[in-house]
Amino acid sequence: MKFAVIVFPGSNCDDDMYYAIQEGLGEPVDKVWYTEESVADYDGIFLPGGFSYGDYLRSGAIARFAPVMASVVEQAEKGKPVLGVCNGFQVLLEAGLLPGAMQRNRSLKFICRPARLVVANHETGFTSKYEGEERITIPVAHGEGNYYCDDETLRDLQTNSQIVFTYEDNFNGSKEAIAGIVNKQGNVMGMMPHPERATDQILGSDDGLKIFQSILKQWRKSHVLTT
Amino acid sequence: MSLLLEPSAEQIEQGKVYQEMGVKDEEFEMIKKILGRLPNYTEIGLFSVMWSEHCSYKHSKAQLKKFPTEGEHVLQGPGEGAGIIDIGDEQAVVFKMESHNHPSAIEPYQGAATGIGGILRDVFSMGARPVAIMNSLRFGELVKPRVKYLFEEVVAGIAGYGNCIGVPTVGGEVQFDPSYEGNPLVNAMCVGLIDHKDIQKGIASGAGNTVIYVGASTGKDGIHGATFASEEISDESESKRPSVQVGDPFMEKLLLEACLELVKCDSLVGIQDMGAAGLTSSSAEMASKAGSGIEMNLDTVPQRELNMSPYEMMLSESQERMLLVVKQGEEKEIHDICSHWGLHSAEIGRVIDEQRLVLWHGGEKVADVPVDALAEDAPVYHPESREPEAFRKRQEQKAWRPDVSDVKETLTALLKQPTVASKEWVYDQYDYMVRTNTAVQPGSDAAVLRVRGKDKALAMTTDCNARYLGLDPEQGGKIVIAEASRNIICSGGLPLGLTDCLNYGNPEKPEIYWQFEKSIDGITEACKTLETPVIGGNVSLYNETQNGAIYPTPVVGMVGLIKELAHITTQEFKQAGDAVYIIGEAGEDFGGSEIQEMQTGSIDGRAPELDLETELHRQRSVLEAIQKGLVQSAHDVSEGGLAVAVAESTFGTGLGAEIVINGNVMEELFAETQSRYVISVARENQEAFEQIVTDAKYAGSVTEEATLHLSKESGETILQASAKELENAWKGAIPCLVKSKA
Amino acid sequence: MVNVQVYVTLKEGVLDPQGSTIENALQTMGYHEVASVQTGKYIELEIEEGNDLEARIEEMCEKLLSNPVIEDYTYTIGKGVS
Amino acid sequence: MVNVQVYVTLKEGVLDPQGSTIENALQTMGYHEVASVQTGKYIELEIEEGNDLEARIEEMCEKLLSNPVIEDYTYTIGKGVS
Ligand SMILES: Nc1ncnc2c1ncn2[C@@H]1O[C@H](COP(=O)(O)OP(=O)(O)O)[C@@H](O)[C@H]1O
Ligand SMILES: [Mg+2]
Repeated sequence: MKFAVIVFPGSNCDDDMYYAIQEGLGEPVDKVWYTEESVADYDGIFLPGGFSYGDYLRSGAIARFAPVMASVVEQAEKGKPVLGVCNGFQVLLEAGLLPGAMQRNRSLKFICRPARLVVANHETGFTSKYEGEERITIPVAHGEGNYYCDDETLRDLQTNSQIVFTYEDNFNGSKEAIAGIVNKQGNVMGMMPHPERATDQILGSDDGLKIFQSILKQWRKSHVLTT
Repeated sequence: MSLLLEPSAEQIEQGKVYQEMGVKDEEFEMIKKILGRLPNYTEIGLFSVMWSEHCSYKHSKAQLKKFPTEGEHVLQGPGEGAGIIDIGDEQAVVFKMESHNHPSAIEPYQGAATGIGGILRDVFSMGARPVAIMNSLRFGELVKPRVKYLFEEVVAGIAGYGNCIGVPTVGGEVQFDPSYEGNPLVNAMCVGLIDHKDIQKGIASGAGNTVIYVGASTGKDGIHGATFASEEISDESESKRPSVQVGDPFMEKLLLEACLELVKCDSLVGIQDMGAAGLTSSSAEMASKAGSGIEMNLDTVPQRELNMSPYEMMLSESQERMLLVVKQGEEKEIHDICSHWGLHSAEIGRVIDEQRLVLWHGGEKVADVPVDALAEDAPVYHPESREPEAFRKRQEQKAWRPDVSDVKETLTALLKQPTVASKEWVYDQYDYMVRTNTAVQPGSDAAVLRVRGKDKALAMTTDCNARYLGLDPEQGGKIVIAEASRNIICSGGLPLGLTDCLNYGNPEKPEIYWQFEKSIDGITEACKTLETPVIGGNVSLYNETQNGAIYPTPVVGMVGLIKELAHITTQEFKQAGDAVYIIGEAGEDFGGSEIQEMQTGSIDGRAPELDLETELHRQRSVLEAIQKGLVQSAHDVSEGGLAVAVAESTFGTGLGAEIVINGNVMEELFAETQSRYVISVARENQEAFEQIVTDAKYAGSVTEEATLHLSKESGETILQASAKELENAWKGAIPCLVKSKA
Repeated sequence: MVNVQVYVTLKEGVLDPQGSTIENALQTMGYHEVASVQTGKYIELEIEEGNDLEARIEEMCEKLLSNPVIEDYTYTIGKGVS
Repeated sequence: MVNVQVYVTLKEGVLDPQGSTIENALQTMGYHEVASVQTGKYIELEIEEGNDLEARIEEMCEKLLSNPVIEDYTYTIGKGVS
């Protein structure tokens, strides 16, 4: 399975994501510069964390207009797995690939710490390697991770089981302690915690690896079915 | 100031305009002699910044010569943007520390943020990828609203810049003392990694080569920042201050990536960041080092504002700019890389054989001065030094002793002292994990970063207990080095070398200069014995307000090499049943201690003594035991004494400890005697451990139950406390102080 | 050249953590008369006059300057406040 | 109750990296007519009417709402923009 890690000006977790795929998962991966026109050659598309365009105006607001995004949207619509982490999640929200918006953390401060998460839906293509309701530790590092959506959107998310991860301790004030969601089709996921930072025990946790492994498992399954 | 309003050369001399720029009468005479004529406004501006304390080290140079700067592994000592030390495998570590005290006193967020930006540029302009940031901070007591404001904003500024650019801030220190109230210290350190072959120097050689300017455009911000940093802070500072520099970490991220690509190009001859004294220092220093000169056409300098004068352009300290020297005819490759990263690059001049800095503007020659005069020939002063009478008296005083009726209460109170308390409130705001190499996160003695792809790691720490220096600068200076190396040792590393940031008051006052001189002596002696060369640093003088000078505060940033990942050690106890050892016995060392400060509100008496041979011996034996795999946890005894160190070893573990205290209980628990450690060892390794660390005394064990139990040899209980309760007191103190409304 | 002032505010019902922090701070500082605080963004643009000025401004606001999920915007054309 | 609108902008000469980044983005998106962008803050306060309204507002602006070292402020009293 061949992955693309999109690099916007100001992305800074691109290398981390790259290594997580290459070393943690052991699959081929390229960094793809934001000016590229197409990501059609890739089987999975990752939007990494960081501060694209300095997070100026709103995080993710400017990056969503980057040239590469048209192709990302197209591939997402075709059903390819797209994962946005932290700033990548914010870009997906701004681009309308996922519902809702991010606000500043309730404390108005940046928060970096290992966070305890609950796997709220382990039946997605991103989480199938986890147990239901499994508790895992994945670090967070964000200033704007306070997830907001209106009540109607929230009902939709709940009805369709689109809430994938929640925080055990809702330190940033997110609606319903939401830490990660998928789209209705289940192929686009955004999450604030950084699974790529939890892929090796030496960093404190490898609980994030299963996300990468789940994606690979899903792809292998569909790949076998279609060929 | 527009060109028309600039005073003429004669007016400058007669009206002594140069004095406003911090140039002394005798310095003005020297400048006249160097030029053989009167300097014009632009030229006197060039001299004033290059000869400022900040750039020329004119009051400190003589003392700095004492430092040992060479060692087996040192590849680059002081003199370049940052020092470099070999770490094997054709790799090296590059690091440097800098102060941003004066700007942070005025505008704490931007002052701290641009401090981070500046130190990062020092490292990546050497061709190294920055892998970690450390910060060392000093504020007044955390009670007044202004102090809280400074503290919150400085931390936010460091976070704002470091997090955005994506370099982890992995550690540091914060201390609070009234002496810093009007003059906070903001010192930042950056550590980078480089392959030997990529090491760059800031030189402008090869006549005809092109000078290229990259990055943000030049505005009127920070004009005379270097001069401003070379004066005391007074009410006047408010009006004199340069317009505040605002950092743009996004631009810096692009600049960082572009520079790391540029250094791989053969066409690049030299590169230096525009830091203090901006375009002036970068061009003059690059030329001076190469024995060449530079000619620039200022009309081609990217400008943010209309009608900027040569004076303004040369003195501006706008951030996120780099100066490159590129082989003639090969500019395109450089421009292409810059434009890939969305950066503006402009050809603004060329290297010349004549060793002069020649500036053109609007078709006229506006400055023509010898580069060495700017970069090398600033006057060197040997200020008068006088031992304060109070110091003598303190040496003869009877040692102060604490008054403790309830050990639990005293320990809890100590743990709540902001200087001892958990700094989680601070580092929670720093992204300390980005780049996924942080193996030991903030909270332990030293931060540890693995070197990706290799079985080795780097340990790093910043330290300075300025109270000891306040009492005795020489002893205190030794202790700074010893404590930093102890922290590296405890994490499993061998100290390789250090950078420093020497923060003092006004050196023109003899008692301040004495502090400076004596502490340098202490630091030098310790560096020699402990084999930790000084590979770079920074001096920040004039840190004083109407209320007096700060404590002498020579902060050091030390880096060590952990030979194998398996050697990485932290301060927390690991497992119930492990044996606890204490290395070193306490004496009557309460002078400058946390408990003295807490109980009397000030410090007095003699600083703790330090025996460097004992220190070295213990460090080497602890490290050997760690490297042999015999140590579960290691923590040095610092502020607060042994009781605090033992308590800290339980925090975050859910474990407790049962420890027997021999000797004088008050001294053992609360004195700040040097060269002491708390170490835990698995039962099966006890014998081997004792054989190596002969100074270690068995003191008890780690317990399943999360209780801290201290008792006398007789069995009498000294303290019985829930470890969780102690931890909560320690963790809650700073958030509580920040929140409480004064 | 025309100067355009854009004001971006949070939609009703969307929590404003910054606003409430400022409100609390003002209260603590003794400004008890302050009943509520709402924060937003103020953006000033210098625009070359041309056709469809208003339509173009609205487009910029909707696409980039505000996020319609949580924000409203208004704008004025003319001399700015600063 | 009176509605007060406070506009906080950067002092002249102070770098506005956010403004220039937005400007670039608008240019790239095809809004070539945009010559410059300046960002600031917009704060709306609901204040109980009382003595010294203006003096009190100015105090709040200077002490808390703006950072006088790098920012200027202006304010208007009356109906807010939103
Ligand atoms: N300003 C800061 N930034 C980041 N980490 C900090 C800061 N201050 C303290 N820390 C971290 O908190 C821990 C305790 O600091 P300190 O008490 O200074 O340690 P020590 O006494 O061992 O030098 C260390 O891990 C240190 O890196
Ligand atoms: Mg320590």
